Amino acid sequence: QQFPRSETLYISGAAWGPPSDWNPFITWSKANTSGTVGLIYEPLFFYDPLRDELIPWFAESGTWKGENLFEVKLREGLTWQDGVPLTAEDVAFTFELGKKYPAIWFSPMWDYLESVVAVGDRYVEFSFKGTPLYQEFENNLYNIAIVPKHIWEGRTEEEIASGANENPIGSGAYRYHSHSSDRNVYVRNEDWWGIRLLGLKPAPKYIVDIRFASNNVALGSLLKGELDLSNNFLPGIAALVEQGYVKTYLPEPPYMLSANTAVLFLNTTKKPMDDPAFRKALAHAINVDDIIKYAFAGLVERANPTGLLPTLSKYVDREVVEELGFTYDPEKAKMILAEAGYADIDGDGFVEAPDGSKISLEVTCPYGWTDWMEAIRVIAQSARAVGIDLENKTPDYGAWNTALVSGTFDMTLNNWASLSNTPWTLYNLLFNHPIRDTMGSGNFGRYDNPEAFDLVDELAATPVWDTEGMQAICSRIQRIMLTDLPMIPLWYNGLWYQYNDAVWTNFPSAAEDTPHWLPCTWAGYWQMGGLHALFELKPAG
Amino acid sequence: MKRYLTRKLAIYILTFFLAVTIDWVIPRFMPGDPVQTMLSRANLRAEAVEVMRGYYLKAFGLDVPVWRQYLNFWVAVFHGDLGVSVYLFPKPVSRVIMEAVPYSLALLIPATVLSWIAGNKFGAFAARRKWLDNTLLPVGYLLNATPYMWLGILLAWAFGIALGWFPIAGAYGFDRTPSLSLGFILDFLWHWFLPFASLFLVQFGGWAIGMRNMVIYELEADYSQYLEALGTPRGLIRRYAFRNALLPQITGLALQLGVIVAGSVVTEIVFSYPGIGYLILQAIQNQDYFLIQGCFLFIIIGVLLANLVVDIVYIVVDPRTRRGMMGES
Amino acid sequence: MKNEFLYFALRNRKLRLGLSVVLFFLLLTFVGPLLTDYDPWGYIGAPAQPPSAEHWFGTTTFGQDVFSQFVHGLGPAFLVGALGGGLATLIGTAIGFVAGYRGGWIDEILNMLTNIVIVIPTFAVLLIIAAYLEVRSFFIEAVFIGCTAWPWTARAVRAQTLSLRAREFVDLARISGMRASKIVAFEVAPNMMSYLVMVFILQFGGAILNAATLDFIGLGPTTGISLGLMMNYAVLWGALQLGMWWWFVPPGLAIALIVGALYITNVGLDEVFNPKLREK
Amino acid sequence: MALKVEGLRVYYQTLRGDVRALDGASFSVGDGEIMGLAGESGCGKSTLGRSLILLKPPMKYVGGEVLLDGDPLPIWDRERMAPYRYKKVSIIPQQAMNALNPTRKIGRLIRELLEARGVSSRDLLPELKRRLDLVELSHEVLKMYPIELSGGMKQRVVMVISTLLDPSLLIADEVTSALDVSTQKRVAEMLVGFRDHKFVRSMIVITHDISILYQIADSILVMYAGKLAEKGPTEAIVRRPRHPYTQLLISSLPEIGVRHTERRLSGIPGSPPPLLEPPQGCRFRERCPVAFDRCREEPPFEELAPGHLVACWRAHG
Amino acid sequence: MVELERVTKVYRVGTFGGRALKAVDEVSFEIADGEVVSLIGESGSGKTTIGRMILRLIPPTSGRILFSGMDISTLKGKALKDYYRSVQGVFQDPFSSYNPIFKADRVFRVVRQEFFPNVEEGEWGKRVEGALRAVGLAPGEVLGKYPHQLSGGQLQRLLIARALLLDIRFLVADEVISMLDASTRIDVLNLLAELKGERGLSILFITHDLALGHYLSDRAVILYRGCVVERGPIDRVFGKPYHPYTRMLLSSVPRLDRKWEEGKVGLKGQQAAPTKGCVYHARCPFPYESCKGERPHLVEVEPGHLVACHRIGETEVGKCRRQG
Ligand SMILES: Nc1ncnc2c1ncn2[C@@H]1O[C@H](COP(=O)(O)OP(=O)(O)OP(=O)(O)O)[C@@H](O)[C@H]1O
Ligand SMILES: Nc1ncnc2c1ncn2[C@@H]1O[C@H](COP(=O)(O)OP(=O)(O)OP(=O)(O)O)[C@@H](O)[C@H]1O
Ligand SMILES: [Mg+2]
Ligand SMILES: [Mg+2]
Repeated sequence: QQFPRSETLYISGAAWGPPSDWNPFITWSKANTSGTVGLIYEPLFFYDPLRDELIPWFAESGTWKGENLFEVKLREGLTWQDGVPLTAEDVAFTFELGKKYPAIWFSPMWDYLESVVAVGDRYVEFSFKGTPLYQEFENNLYNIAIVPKHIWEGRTEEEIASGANENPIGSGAYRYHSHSSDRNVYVRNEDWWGIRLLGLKPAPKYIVDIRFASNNVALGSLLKGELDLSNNFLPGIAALVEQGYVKTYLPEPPYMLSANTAVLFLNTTKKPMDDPAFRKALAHAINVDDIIKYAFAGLVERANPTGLLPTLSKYVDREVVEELGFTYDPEKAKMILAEAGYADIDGDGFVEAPDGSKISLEVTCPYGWTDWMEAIRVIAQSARAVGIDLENKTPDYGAWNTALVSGTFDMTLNNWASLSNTPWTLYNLLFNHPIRDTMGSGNFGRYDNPEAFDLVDELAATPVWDTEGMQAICSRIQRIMLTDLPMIPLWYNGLWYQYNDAVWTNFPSAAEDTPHWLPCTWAGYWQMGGLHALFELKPAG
Repeated sequence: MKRYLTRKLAIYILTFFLAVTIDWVIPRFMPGDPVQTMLSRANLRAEAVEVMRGYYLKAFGLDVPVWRQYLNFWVAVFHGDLGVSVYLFPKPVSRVIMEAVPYSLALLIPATVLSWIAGNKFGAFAARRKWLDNTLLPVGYLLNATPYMWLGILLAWAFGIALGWFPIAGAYGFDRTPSLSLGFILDFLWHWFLPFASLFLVQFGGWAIGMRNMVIYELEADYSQYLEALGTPRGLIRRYAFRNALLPQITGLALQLGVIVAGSVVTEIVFSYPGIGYLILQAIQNQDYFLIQGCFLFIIIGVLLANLVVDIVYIVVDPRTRRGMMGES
Repeated sequence: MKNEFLYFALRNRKLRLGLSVVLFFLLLTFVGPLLTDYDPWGYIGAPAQPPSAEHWFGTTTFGQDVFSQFVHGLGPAFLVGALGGGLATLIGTAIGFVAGYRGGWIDEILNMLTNIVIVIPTFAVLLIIAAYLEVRSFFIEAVFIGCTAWPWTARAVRAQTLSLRAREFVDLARISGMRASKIVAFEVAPNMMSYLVMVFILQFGGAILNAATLDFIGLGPTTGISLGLMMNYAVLWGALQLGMWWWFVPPGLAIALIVGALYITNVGLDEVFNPKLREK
Repeated sequence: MALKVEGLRVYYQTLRGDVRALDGASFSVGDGEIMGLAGESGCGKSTLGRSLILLKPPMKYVGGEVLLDGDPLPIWDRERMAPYRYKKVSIIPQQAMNALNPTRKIGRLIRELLEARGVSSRDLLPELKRRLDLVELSHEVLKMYPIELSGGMKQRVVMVISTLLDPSLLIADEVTSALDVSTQKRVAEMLVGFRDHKFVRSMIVITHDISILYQIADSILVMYAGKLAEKGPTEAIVRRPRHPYTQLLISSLPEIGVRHTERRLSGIPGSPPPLLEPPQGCRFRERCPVAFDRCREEPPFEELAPGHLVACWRAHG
Repeated sequence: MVELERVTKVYRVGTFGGRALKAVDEVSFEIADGEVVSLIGESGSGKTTIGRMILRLIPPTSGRILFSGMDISTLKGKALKDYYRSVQGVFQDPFSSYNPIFKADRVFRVVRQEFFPNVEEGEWGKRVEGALRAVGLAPGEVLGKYPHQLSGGQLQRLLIARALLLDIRFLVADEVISMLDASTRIDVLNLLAELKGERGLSILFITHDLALGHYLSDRAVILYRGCVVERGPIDRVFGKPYHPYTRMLLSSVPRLDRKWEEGKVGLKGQQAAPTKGCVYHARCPFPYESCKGERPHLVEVEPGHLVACHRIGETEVGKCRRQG
C-alpha cells in the first residue's frame, strides 16, 4: 500500500473524466482535476456561501478605494510551492494574461478593467474605466487562480490558454502527486504558507480523488469504507442514511444542501410557449413533489419560484412571491388554459391552441442523466394530466446541447448557474442577452424583454456593498419573471455529499458539534468550503 | 502464395482506407458542435465564448474546408497524430489511447486465446461422449447466449458484492500506483480476474459448442471411417478430427473478432475497466469526436492485424489453402 | 421424406426443449401484459421491494413494477430479433445468392464488400451511428443490427449456392431458358430452406444480444422499454450495490434463455436435417 | 479356406423397419483367390464387404458367422473386432478419394497409422517404398498432402496403405469404377499383382462391372437383392452362367464391335424388389423370364458343379 | 447442323484464378443432321466442357460454335430460347439433375412455363404422356413421384422425354449412362438409338466407355487433354485406329471375349502437362524427337478419318492433306 489508509482521504464526485490538465485557466476541463484551483492554485479570496462572505486568502484585505479603484493587500510571507516568494507581481501578471490573450476565460473583464498594477510587493491596484461590473468582478476574485509569474511568463499563448501544465507548481496546501485515468493524487504541501500564516493545516497527508465510472460503484466503495467522502449523486442513499451506513449533511430529508437551480426553459419563440398564459398553466401543472420523490428519492428541495438558492434568500422579494408565485395545482392549470382559449376540440384528450392548431411538445434532457430523465418523465406526465400533449425525449448530450444553444427545443431542463456570491449569476443565465443565433450562455428560451435585460445590466453594475440597491433591482426582475414566467424554476439540485467516518471524523454537517462548511470537492468548490473542511478532519480512533 | 498474400493485403488496405474514411466521416456529421459543447461546460459570459470558440476551432483544425480536414487527417494519421481530445483537452488522443490499450489487451488477448484453446479442447472432448454432451453442452449454449454484460453483472454481484471476494471496478486499487512490485501485480490480477472471467466464459461456451459440432462432422467424414476400418484407435481418429475441425475454428475466430471486441467493450463498462471500450463510451457520451475517431481507428487497426495474423496462421496450418494458392506445380 | 423430418423433429430433445422455451417467452410476451395492469414506468409501489405476491419481480428504486417492465421488455426483444435478424438474413442471403450464382467480378466485388464488413468492427460503427441519432427507436436499432450482421450469412450462403450451382438441375433449368433470378428463387433457394431457417434463427438470437448490448450502454432506443434498458437502469441506479438482484437478474436471464434456446433449437434442426449428426 | 462365411445376415435399421441388405450369405474364398462380387446397385455388395470389417450403426448384425483362416471373426463386436482390422482384414473403401486425412502428409499419416497399431514404421519403410514403386508412384508422394495427388494416385496410395500389413483378406470396394479405362486397367492389374506378391492372401473385389472381373478374378459371386445368386469360377460364370439373372446381366453388356444396327441388346426389364419387405421365395422371380411356381419357395444356394453354386430352381431342376 | 470451329476453353484455376488451364484446345468438328457422334476421352480431357459450351452453359474462350450456320454466342433472349427449343442436353448424374425437394415431373412443368405458356392443361398432359410413352415409361408409374422414389434409368428417361417435349433436333448426352446399372444402361442406349432413327435426331454422345460409343455412334471424336487426336467414322476409328492413344484406349477396355494383354500402359507420364509438342508424347510408346517440339496437325488418313500424329505424316500415309 502506497498511501497509508490512516493518512489518506479518499474522495470522489468531482471528476467527470480522466485527468488531462492542471491548467487553472481551462475552466471546463479542470473538473477532471478539480483540485487544480483550490488545492494547488489559489485565488485571492475564498468565499463561504453558508455565511455569504468572502474569506481573505492571499489577500489580507481588499478595499474599494472609490468607485473605480480596488486595492488588494497581500499577506506577508507568501511563497510558491517551489519556495519562490509570491508577490503582487504575480497577481498583476495573472490578471494581465486576460488582457493579453482573449482566449483566457476572464479576458472580458478587461472591457471595464483599465489596469492591474503591483505596488510594491504586497499591494495590487485594480483601476476601472466607467462603471465596473462589480458583481462579476467580485465573483472573479475568488475564481481566478493566481499563477507564478516566474514560471508562466516564458510560456506561449497556446501553452497558457490550452497547455496541460503538467507538474503544476502552485501556492496551495497540496501538491500534485500523481494521476491515472481514474484518479488524482495530491500530497500535502508541508511548507504551505497557510500553516505559517493562518495556522491551518489540512489533516490528510494524501488526497486521492477518484473518478468512478458510475455513481453506483462509488456507492459500493463508500459502503465498504474505501471511500471517505463522496460528492456523487447516489440514488437510494436515503435508505442507507436511515440505516446508519453513511452520513449526509442533514440528518433528515432532503439530506443535502442545495447547489444550483434546475430550471425548465421554455422556448418562447415557439408556439404555444410564447403565450404567458400557457407558460403559467404549465408551471401550475408540474408536480415537483413527485419529481423530488421519485427521481431524487427525496434528496432535493422544491425551488423558490424566483430560482434563487437559499444562500441568496435575502434577495428574494417575499411579497412578489406571495403575489405571483406558483404552486402545483392542476385544476388551476386547467382553468388558466381554458381561460386562455386552449380547449380539446378534437377530443383526443389534449388541448388545442386557441387558433385550433394541434399542440404536441417535447421536453428534453440529455440521455444518461438518469435523475433528470425521470424528472422529465414526471413533467411530461404532469402536463398530460392537464391536457397538454407533452412527451419526454432524451437525445444524446451533443444533440441536446445543439438544440439548446440554437433554440430548436420546446422545453428543456438546465442548471448552469452555479452556487455563487451574487444573484447576478443566476439572472445572467436566465436573461442572457442580447439574443444571438447561438445562445451559449443562457436564456436558451430566447425570452426577449429589454426591460428585464436592462435590469440585469443594472444589477451587474451595482456595487457589491449596496445590498439594498441589489435587492431593489432583484425585486423588479422577480416581478417580471413571475409575471411572464419565461422559464420555470423547479427544484434545487442537491450538493450531493455523503461520507463514511470510519477513517476520518469531524466531517462538516448540520449537527451542532461538527464544523459547518460547504462540504464539496467539485471544481470551483474547494474555495467555497471544501478546503476548510479538510482543516477540521480528525483521524478516527 | 505471394499472389494470395498480395490480394489479401489489397483487401486489407482497401478496408483500412474505407474504414478510416467512415471513421472520419461519421463523427463529423454527428449532431452537436464539439467546441460549443466543450465551452458550454465552462459557464462563461457570451463574449468570452465567442472569442474562445474561434480560438479552439483553429486549435482543433476545424476552421478549414472539409476536404482539407480530410486530407489533413490522413497526413496526421500517418504521423501518428490523432488530434487532441476535446473531453480530455488538451491531451493528445494518441496518448489517451496508449494509456488505455494495455488494459484492453490484458483482458482481450488472454480471454480470447485461453477461451479459444480451452473451448476447443473441451468441445472436442465432449463430442460424441453422451454424458458430457447431454449435460455440459446445454450449459455451453447458455453461456454463449448470455449477454456479456449480464454475466459481468452477475459475477460482479455474486463475487464482488455478495461474497466480496473481488473488487468490481478499476484496474488496480486506489491505494496503489503502477509498479513492478509483487504487491501491485497481485492487486492488478485481483482486479483483472472478474472481467477476464466473464469474457472468458461467454466465449468459452461458443468455442466449445462450435468445436463439438465440427468434430462430429469430422468424425463422420470418409477419412475417419477409413481409419476406423483399419482398426485405428479412437485416440488418433479424434486427434485428426480435432485438428481438422480446428481449421474452421480459426476462421471462426477471425469472424468473431468484431463480436469479441464488442463484448470487451461492455465488459469494460460493467467493470469500469480503463480500457479502450470504456474510453469509447466516455468519448461518445462526451461528444469527443477526435477521441471516438482515435479509438475506432485503433480498433480497426487491431482487428485488421488480428485478422491478418489469423489469415497467416490459417495458411500455415491448412495445406489445402496453401496448395490452392500456389497452384499445382 | 417429409415425414421423416417431422418424425425426427418431434423426437429431437434439443429441438423440443429449445422451441418450448422460445414459445414460452413468446407467449409471455403476449399474455404477460394482461397479467399485470401496472404501467411499466408508473411509480406504483414502495421503492426497492423484493419480489412479493403484489409485485412478482419486486420493484425498482422508483417503485416501478419490475415484472411489468419485464413483460413489456420481451416484446421489443422479439421484435428486434425478428426484424434485425430477418434483415440480416435477407441481406446476407441476397448477397450470398448473387455472389455465388453470378460469380465472376460481381462475386469478387461482393466478396470484397463482405470481407470489409467482416473486418470493420461493426460494433464500433454501430456505437457511433447510434450516437449519431438524436432519438432512436426499436425499428432503427433493428435496422442497424440487420445492416451490420449479415456478412457471415452472405459467406455461408455463397458457399452453399456455389455448391448447388454446380448441381446439374441448375444446368437443366438454364437450358430450359429460365432467367437467373428465377433459377435462384425457384431452384436454388428452396433447396436451402432448412439452412436459411437455421441462419435466421442464429441471426435472430444474435440480434437480440446485439440489441441488449446497445441498450445496456445507453445507445438503444431512447423511448420505450427493453430488457437491455432494464439492466442499464438497474446498474445505473445501483441495484448491484443495493442488492436488488430482482431488478437485473430477470432481464438478463430471459435474454440468455431465449437466445440459448434459439441456439439449441438450431442444433436440433441441424440434427434433424443432417442424419449424420443425429444422436447415436 | 481363407474366408468362410455362414448364413451372414446384416440389416440396416431404419425408421420404416429393417432393410435386409444382406440376407443370409454363405460362401467361402480360398487361399490366394480373388473373388469378384458383382450385382446391381443396391444389392448389398458393399454391405457384405463392410460387415466383414466394420459393422456399425445403422448396420445391424442379425446372424451368421465368419471364419478367417479358421478363426471366428467377432464382427458383431466393434471393439473386439479392432485387433483383426488391418492386420487380418483390410479394406479399400468405395470413397478412396476422400479416405485420406486432408491435413496430413501421406508419409506422416502412414507413420502415425502404423504406430497407433503398434507397428514400427521405420522397419516397414523399405517395404513401403518397394510397394510404391510397384504401383508406379514416386517416393515423393510421402511428402505430399492428399490434395496434391490426382484421384488415381490417391486410389493407389490407399491401396498401398491398406495392404501394408499383409492382411489375409482384402476387400476392394469399387476401386476402379471412378477411373477411366487406362487407369482402370493398371489399377486392376496392380490388384492382381498384390495377390501375386502375396501382400494379401485373398481378396474380394466388389464391382458392378463384370468385364473387369473377367480380367482379374478367379471366381465371381453374383448377388441379387441381398441374396447370393450364383458363385463360380470366372470362366464358368461368364461363359456358362446358370442363374437367369447372371445370364441376362451378361447378355446386356455391349461389347466393342457390337452396334445397335447390327445386334440389338436388351436390358433386364423391371427393377429389383424393395429390401424393406422383400418378397418370399426367389427374389428375382418378378423379373425372371423363366420363373415358375416353385420360385415362390426360396431356392437353396447349392453347388451344381465343383465350385459353382447357384440359387435357382431351374438350374437345379 | 452443329459445327465447332477452333473452339478453345481456358479455365482460371487456383484460389484467385491465378493459373490458366486449357481444358479444350482448338477443337473443330461437326455433327451432321441425324448423326450420332461419340466424344471419347479419358477423364479430364474436356468432353463435358465441350458439351456445356454447345449448350451455352459456358462461353468458349475463343473459336465459334455454329448451329445451322449461326454463331450461338450471339443468341439472346428469344433467339436463345428458340435455340433451346432445338438443342437440349441430358447429364451424367440423373439424381442431381432433379431438384431433390420437388417432384420429378416438375421438369415438365418448367418446360411448359418457359416454352408453352399458352398450351392448355389437358393438351399439355397429353403431350407429356406421349413423350413418356416414347421413352418407354408408363405415365402412371413416374408422374407425381419424388426423384428418390425413381430409379436412375427412369430418371434419365424422364429427362429425355423432357427434351422430346420440345421439337429438338440436337441432343447433348453427357455420360448419360455411366451412373446406371449394367442392366438398365442398354435400355437407355437403345432409346437414344431409336430417337435417332425415328426422329432424325442428332446426338453428341459423350462417353469414356468405348464399347458404348461404338454401340451407338456413326462417328467418333477422340479427345486427349483438350485436343482432338483422331476422328472419323466409327468403324474406321475402332477398326483401324492410327493414333497410339486410341490404340491404348482400345486395348485397355475390359472385354468379355478376351483378356488384357500385359500392361503397356504407363501411369507415370499422365502427370506432366506439355505446353508444346504433341500432347501425348510423354505417354507415347514410340515418340519421335519432333513430337516434343511441334504439335501435330490433324491429317486425313483415309476419307473422313483424321489423325494428329507425326508418325502418320512420315511413314504410314505419305501423301495426305494437312487439315486445319
Ligand atoms: N445407411 C443405410 N440405411 C438404410 N439402408 C441402407 C443404408 N445403406 C445402404 N442401405 C440399403 O442397403 C442396400 C444395400 O446397400 P449396399 O451399399 O450394400 O449396395 P451396393 O450393392 O454396394 O450398391 P452400390 O453398387 O450402389 O454401391 C441398398 O438397398 C441400400 O438402400
Ligand atoms: N469450372 C471449372 N473450373 C476450372 N477447371 C475446370 C472446370 N470445369 C472443368 N475443369 C477442368 O477442365 C478439364 C476438363 O474438364 P471436363 O469436365 O470437360 O472433362 P471430362 O472429359 O468431362 O472429364 P470426366 O470424364 O471426368 O467428366 C479438367 O482438367 C477439369 O479439371
Ligand atoms: Mg457399394
Ligand atoms: Mg465429364
